[in-house]
Amino acid sequence: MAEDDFDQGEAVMKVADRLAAEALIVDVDGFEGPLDLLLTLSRTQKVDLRKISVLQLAQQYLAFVERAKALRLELAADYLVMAAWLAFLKSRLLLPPDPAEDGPSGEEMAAHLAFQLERLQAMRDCAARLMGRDRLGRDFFARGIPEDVMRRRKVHYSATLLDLMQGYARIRTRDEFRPYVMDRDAIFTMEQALERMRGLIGFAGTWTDISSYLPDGFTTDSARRRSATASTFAASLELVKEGRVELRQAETFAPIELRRRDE
Amino acid sequence: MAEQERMIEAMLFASAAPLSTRDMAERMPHGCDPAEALVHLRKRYEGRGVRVAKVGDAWAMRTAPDLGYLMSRETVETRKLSRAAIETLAIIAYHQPVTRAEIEEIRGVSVSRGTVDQLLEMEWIRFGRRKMTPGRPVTFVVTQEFLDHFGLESARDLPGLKELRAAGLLENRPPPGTMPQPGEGGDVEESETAPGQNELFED
Amino acid sequence: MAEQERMIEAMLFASAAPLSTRDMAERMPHGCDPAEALVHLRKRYEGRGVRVAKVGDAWAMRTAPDLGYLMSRETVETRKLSRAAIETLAIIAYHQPVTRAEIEEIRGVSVSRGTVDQLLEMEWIRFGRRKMTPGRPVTFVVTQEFLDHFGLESARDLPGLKELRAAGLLENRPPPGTMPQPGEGGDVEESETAPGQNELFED
Repeated sequence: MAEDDFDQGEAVMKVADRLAAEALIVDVDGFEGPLDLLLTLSRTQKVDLRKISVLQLAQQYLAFVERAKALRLELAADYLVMAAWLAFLKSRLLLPPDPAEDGPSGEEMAAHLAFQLERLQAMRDCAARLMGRDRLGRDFFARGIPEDVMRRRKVHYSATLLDLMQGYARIRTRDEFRPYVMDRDAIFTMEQALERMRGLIGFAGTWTDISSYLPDGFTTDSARRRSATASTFAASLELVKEGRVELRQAETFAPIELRRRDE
Repeated sequence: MAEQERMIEAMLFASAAPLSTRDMAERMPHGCDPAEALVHLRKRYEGRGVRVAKVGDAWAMRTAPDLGYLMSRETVETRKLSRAAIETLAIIAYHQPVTRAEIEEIRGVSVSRGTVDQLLEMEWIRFGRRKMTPGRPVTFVVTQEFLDHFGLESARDLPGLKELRAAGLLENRPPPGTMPQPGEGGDVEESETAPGQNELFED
Repeated sequence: MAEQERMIEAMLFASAAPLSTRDMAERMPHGCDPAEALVHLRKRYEGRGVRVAKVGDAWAMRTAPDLGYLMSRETVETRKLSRAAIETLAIIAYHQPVTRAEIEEIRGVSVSRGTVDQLLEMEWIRFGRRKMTPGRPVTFVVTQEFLDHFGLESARDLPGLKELRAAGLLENRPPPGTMPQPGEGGDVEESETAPGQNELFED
């Protein structure tokens, strides 16, 4: 591992970031997101992460992305988001600060990126140290014959938090699904409304309140009335669009009225 | 010899079955003498809370017989809580203080007296304040024992619906074919169910 | 005191899981002081093949790690953890209590729900107190099982914790301006679930 890094570092020193990018590209699926890729790229600088050149790193990353594009490799969107941000950071670092412009300076942004990389690296090191510790069941052991055998039978009921949450999820999801499966009778779809109205508008020679077009059985229950009102109104608009009827409303919240349009 | 004594001490402690001196010798580095180490180890544990006991022609560590009374509380049989009890408990935890009628409404089935009694006996739930509604029904709330058992600091730390989903606990999907199709009025349904659900999850 | 030392020796020996001083006191005759007896017992087992280990606020007998090679037959296969799971675990241990969003910020990628689920199932992490920030997100903390597994007395004894804190690497520094956040560009890991379905389950 260390040797690989060394070789990779050497190559970059000799040739260019572009080649390094090419070497990495082979492994593009092996990266756990843009920060991981940046961390790998940063190793080629061979300096303490606190002294890293973020500008150089940004250039390496952008070269990587360019190279991936040239090879027509599909990069996940978050890699491209990071590329855009790094391009922005690069311009901030290179150009003299514009006093009129708000927001953090390029140095602040670079410092935060360096902090993130250092923190991620620290967590990786910690994870490795943790997994390398003496572990129960591998390096040290618990009692092989625990003596908590049942002599006096006292029943103790147990449940884990997972059981509890799954139980709750079970009840909640049952409710969630009920509407999809069972409450369809409370729904009057726009297709149904349109079909119903097409049959009825022939008789609408005078202005008629569209609420009178609600189907039987959909006027008393509030959920059903709401659904039928919405679909009937939507269907009326559709009919206006088709040039078959006219709509009018005297004022806000007044009844909406409909009349057949004679060609 | 001190090192060999350590070895057999560790093996006898961790082994799931009694070990013969031959078993021990097989595991130990070549040239060790478990029989002799055993003599030392037995001596060391004389009069202690644990002793090295002979079981057939093998050896095992056992608690001293005079301390058996200390083990009596560990002789418990652990059983899984029934599904009804878990669901009832979950509803109390998430909706407390909650009346029996409310639990039944949420579960969609009646709650047996035994279930509530069991949870009360386990001291995971207790009676809360009476509700100021007709009949002044009693309510149920969860106890400190409940929080301790489930490793929670307060009932407010129970994960919500969104987090249950994120943890992969809401896997149920409606059976295929019952999913609303685009343009079939699916949007209407969704917006109608949403407020009611949120309500239940208000902190 | 010698008698009390025998008692806790027997209890700790008999139990595979760690026992708190409270657990022990409950089983001992009235007026006993397991905490003091523990000090003696711990000393007695220093350098032996078995030792008295502190696990969070509980105690357990465990074999000495240098003798692990004798116990190959007792070895339990732990489920192989993915790199993502190991890193997530380390972040929870060192930054606890930590929210999912904070884990994602540190790793720079979204955390798949399978990863958290796996760690919950292994009982190495649990839900902690909710954060007092908008949305009151749940947090994750490590468990006693975690400490037991990795032979830690407490989460404060995690290797390198002090150095990390001194270096400011455990601080939660808000990014200046608009840093790209994980998941912004469509997360790869979570994409197994059809987007249409997710939508339907949104609160």
